Amino acid sequence: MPFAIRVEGLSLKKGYKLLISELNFEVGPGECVALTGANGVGKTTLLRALAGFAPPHSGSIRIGDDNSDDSIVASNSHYLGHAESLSPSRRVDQELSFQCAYLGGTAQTLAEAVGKLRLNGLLDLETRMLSAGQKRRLSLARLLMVRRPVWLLDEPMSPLDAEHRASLAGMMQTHLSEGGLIVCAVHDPLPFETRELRLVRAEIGEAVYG
Amino acid sequence: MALAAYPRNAYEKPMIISWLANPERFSKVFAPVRPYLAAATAILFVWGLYLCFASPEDYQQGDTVRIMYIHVPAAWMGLFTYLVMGVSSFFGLIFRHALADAAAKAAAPIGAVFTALALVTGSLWGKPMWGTWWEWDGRMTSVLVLFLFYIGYMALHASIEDEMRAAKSTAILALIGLVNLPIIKFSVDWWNTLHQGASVFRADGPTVAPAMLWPLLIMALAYHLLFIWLWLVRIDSEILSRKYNGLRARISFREGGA
Amino acid sequence: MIPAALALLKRDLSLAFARGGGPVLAAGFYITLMAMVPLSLGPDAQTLSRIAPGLTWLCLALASLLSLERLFERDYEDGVFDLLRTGPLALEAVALLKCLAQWLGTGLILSLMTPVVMIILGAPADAAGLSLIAALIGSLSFSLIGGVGASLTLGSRKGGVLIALLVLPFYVPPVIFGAGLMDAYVTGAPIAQALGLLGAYGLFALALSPIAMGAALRSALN
Amino acid sequence: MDLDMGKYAFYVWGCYGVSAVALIGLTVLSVVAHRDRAAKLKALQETLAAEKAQKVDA
Repeated sequence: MPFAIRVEGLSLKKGYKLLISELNFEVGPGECVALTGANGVGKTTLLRALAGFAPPHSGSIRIGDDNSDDSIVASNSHYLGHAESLSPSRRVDQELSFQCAYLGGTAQTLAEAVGKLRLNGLLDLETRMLSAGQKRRLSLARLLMVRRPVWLLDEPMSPLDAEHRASLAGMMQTHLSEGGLIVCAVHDPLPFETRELRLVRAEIGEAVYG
Repeated sequence: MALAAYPRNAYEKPMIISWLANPERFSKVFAPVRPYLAAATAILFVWGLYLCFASPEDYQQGDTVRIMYIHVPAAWMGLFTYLVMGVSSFFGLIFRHALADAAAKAAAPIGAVFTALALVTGSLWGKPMWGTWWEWDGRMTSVLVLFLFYIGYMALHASIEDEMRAAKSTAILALIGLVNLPIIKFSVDWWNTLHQGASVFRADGPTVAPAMLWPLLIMALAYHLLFIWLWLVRIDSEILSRKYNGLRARISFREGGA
Repeated sequence: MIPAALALLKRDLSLAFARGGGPVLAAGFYITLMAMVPLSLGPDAQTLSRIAPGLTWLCLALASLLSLERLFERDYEDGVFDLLRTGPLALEAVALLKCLAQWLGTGLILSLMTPVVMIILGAPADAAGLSLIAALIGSLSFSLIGGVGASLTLGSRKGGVLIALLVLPFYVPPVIFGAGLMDAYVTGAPIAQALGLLGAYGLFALALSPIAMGAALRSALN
Repeated sequence: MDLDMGKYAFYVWGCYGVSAVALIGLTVLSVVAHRDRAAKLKALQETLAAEKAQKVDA
């Protein structure tokens, strides 16, 4: 059975605020869903819930076939957030080899990712010396180092320049053509066919407890 | 192509697990009870205080026995409040009841005051009886540690801005404390037997004569009622301020724009 | 799972030792603290040798507090936990490994110094072996309990002092058992009970702290 | 009633005094905070209701 994400009756809260209520959607293999909507509407919250970081207030998230067990979600998906998950004092090659070993990649996939993202010239730098775009490319490496069906990306294009945006779009298309799934929060439309999931601001009723 | 799924109106009915766990209802039910509770507390205090000074002097301790009537209840309440906090935290953590979080938070300052009173009155009792303000015996040391727990609990709550997170972190702390308090008490007792030569207290404490039992009991009851009343007032305070913050959040959300 | 655990341990250790951060600092603090003892109490050998075991334990507990604040804070701020949570390890295991790395970087080194410090203060030299074992168990308990304190205060504004306030009451049992153990040894009393209690508390901390850290981290990170 | 504490006056009255100050202080603080919050909430609710009424009028 190929991979799919099924979200049923999902409600998510941030603090006392109910951000997302009774959301239903499905993502099938080879599909990319673009999350759109105004700031603060819950795009990041939704992505983090899909990654299993925050439990749903109600409803269910199923990834794969049967269940949505935390560890299964985690080991099937990559999550790339606003923070780059890099320690400023460590060198690029140290960070890459740590991520590769921790997530279960091999030396070969590491070398391939470095080649594809053209990180060769950065390897001996400490990550605090990198520009925002370079940091993002470094983060993207783990998508290639360790193959996982689900990519959860939070505005992946924003720090990149035009050239690297195109190459990331290429990466995403390749992933989709191999049967992968992408859920991606975006401000500008992606340069390939996607389904749009527009989140709208929920009208908050009474103060919500619990 | 847009997906057909849009978030619906986010109006949410509070989940009812048990009837009183609903903060609104809790407020409504207990608001009329509170004045009666306050009156009963006051009456018991007047009666208890009368008994405190109407009861005879102890043939050994003289008038200082009257310190016992407020020292012992304070110490009991210090422990009891911690138990209440631990149980509330347990419910808050396991069943995610907002009310349980409020209950635990509301109890902490009351417990801290009772524990501090136990320490101060104990010290004032110790000076005339044993000639020393402070004795590093097992009991006093344990109560001191309990007091530090309360301080830590309140400091942690104050230092985390996010209300939900603060509730969760302090609940975990309270539970660890609940598990650890007996161990700490044991270790302190063990340490005390190790250095027994220094101790002047009798291990079993003074025995209570029947004539002194009544004032002690009434004062203990008064302290309990005072705790319950203050606790209810403070829980309601918590509910009110959460409701206020919820409304504020709603307004900022509405006016926030994109 | 095991390669992931090793990779994480290696990373945290290299971070701990980078630019002589934690370990050198803790060791320096430990020695300075011990040097203050004769300076404040006078150099009388008899007094010093009597209080040496207890003081050593007090200083060990205080020095163990030093690097706690940064145990989870940096990775929390850099968003590294987002990466760690998509790996094969549960958050409890991640926390435990981080504590272990922190202990290897500070507690272990403090423990190795403990017999030396104790002897300098006048404890008998034949107590060295026992004091090393006790310090190893004690400092591991300190690290684990300290990890709980660090996870609870994550993201709060007054990290350091608050951690000390939260954690020190829980340091009471190991300090009592550890100092009691050395006391018993020096006075020739049986040591089995104190050693057993110290070990039991260490195991208790080992069993309970990952659960507490996992819960606290989860609430901080979601 | 025996209110003459003899040579123990300082200790006994000290205990009762400290306890009274602490418990009454705690009570006053709790009640005042409760009143403040109730008033604040009520004011906010009234502003909201007034706004709503205005909207309906308009």
